[in-house]
Amino acid sequence: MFNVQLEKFEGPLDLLLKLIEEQKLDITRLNIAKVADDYLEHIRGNESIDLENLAEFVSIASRIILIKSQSILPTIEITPDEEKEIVDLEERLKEYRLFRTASEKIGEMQKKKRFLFSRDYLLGISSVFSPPKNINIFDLKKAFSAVVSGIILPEKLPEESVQRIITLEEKIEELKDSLQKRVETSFRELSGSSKDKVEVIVAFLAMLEMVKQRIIEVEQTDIFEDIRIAKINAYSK
Amino acid sequence: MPTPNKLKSVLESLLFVSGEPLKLAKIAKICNVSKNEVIAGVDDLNQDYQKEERGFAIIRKDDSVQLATNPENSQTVSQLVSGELGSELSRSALEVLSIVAYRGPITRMQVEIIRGVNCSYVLRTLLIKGLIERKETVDIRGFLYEISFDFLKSIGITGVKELPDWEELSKNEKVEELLSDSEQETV
Amino acid sequence: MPTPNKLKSVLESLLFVSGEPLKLAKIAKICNVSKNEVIAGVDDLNQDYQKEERGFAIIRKDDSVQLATNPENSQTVSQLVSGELGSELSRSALEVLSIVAYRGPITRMQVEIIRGVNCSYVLRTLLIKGLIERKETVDIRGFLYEISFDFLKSIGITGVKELPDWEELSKNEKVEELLSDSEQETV
Repeated sequence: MFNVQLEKFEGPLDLLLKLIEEQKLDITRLNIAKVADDYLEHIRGNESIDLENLAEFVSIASRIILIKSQSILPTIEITPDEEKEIVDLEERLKEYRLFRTASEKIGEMQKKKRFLFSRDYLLGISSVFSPPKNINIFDLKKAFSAVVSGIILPEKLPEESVQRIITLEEKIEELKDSLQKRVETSFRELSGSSKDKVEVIVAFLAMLEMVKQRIIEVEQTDIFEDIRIAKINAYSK
Repeated sequence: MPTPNKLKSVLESLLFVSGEPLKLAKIAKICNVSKNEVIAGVDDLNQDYQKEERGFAIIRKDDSVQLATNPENSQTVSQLVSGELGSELSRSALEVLSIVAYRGPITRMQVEIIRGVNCSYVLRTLLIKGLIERKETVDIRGFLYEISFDFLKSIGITGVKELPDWEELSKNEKVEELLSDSEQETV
Repeated sequence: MPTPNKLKSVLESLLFVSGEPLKLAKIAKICNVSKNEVIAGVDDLNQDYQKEERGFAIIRKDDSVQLATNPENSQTVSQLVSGELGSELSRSALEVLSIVAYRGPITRMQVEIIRGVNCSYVLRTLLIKGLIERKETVDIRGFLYEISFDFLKSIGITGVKELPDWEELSKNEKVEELLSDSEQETV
């Protein structure tokens, strides 16, 4: 019974890897950018992600958004920390894939039912009363109390599912703000001191749309890339 | 039809896992051979064991056979057994003992849910040392474990209710909740 | 001082009686030989078993050994004993098991970094099934998880080195780097 439930809750690496492999792609930064929309759409629409894993889904999402932003707007500023996070994500995906492949092989081995059977401890030896030395009733109480205090009950969910939505929205807002600022900076650098206000506004809109688009539409990516290319050409003259 | 060598190999495996004498007819049925072939295989094996000075010997009584240790090794074997019986209780063993004391009669599954780890080996250790006992139930719960009378006596009480704070600890809410949660999940 | 043949015989007897895994050091002490002699004896026995198609196999993990049946005979033996080895595992469970198998002893957090999800529930299920074990560490890292003898038995191998791609996966610098990075972060 446990297992059926567990299958539903896939981790972010699992999801990302599946999306990349579905398109028969290698694990590269560019390919992560290609499946970014699908990833975000999936975590937005998936109500079955539990709270414990949501943080990790969101954390990976923010890296993916960064990768995607960078692929659309190569001039966007990425901090060394962020760059490291992106590299780590690629590495982690590769490592995760190794273990996943191994787990599939182990699953196959298990299905073969080539078990080794052992004997029970001291099978065939008759029980001989062998009381432990130096154990009194208070030791038993102490041991049982320790067992009780070590019990961690499964957490209660209701309140936290509300919190979960806030966390996700907040995270996206936060990222949007950060990206907007960076797009602004990025354009300012490109255009030197003479800043064309219209262009900056276009860029802002593009950025906003991108943030929205990564959640809703996939096809507009091409349109954006057109806009981007046009814009960059105009500036580089 | 197994080859003679394959039959010997299977016979060894079967005798090894069985704690009790096995009926020749039962072995024959499992291996899909005649009883005479089983007898021949068992005799062959026993000869191998003697010729090659192995650690085993097959005891045959009437229509049953059982694998045992080579009597020449009995001194070393009893050294192991008495060492095991006389060994101090590990922390896990003491924990399981305390769970059986405060929560018994209790099933193995319940002990495992409370501790969060598999307990079959530890329970067996405690059984062999005579600190706990088990009785079979008629329902699906299987065996129920409880503290042995000998052990109670050795720690100076006549029943588990005389354990310190028994009333409170035996009905601890956390334990109750954990067990009832797990019951729901496994339904 | 026992002859090599005598030592092999005694080893067989001890492993047979114990049933559970025995520490090499314990065997060495009982037999009054060095640990290396025990290892050599165990290896010899295992070779005999394979060469002569016997019904046994010796499982070795870390510093312990256990006698078990030859996996070739699994189907026949299953007819006699009802094992718990065969329960099918979820994908998550298999992933956690693999990580623990190749990277163990490993902390929960390290497993979670590799998988990118919380693994406490899966670890608990595997602990209760007895496919992994945990031990407490003196430092702050809490429990260390490793695979059990039962896990090896359930997939038909006698040691971790028989795991698929063992060399590649058990020594992976990249994973080590990632793990040590994240550990620093959480301090």
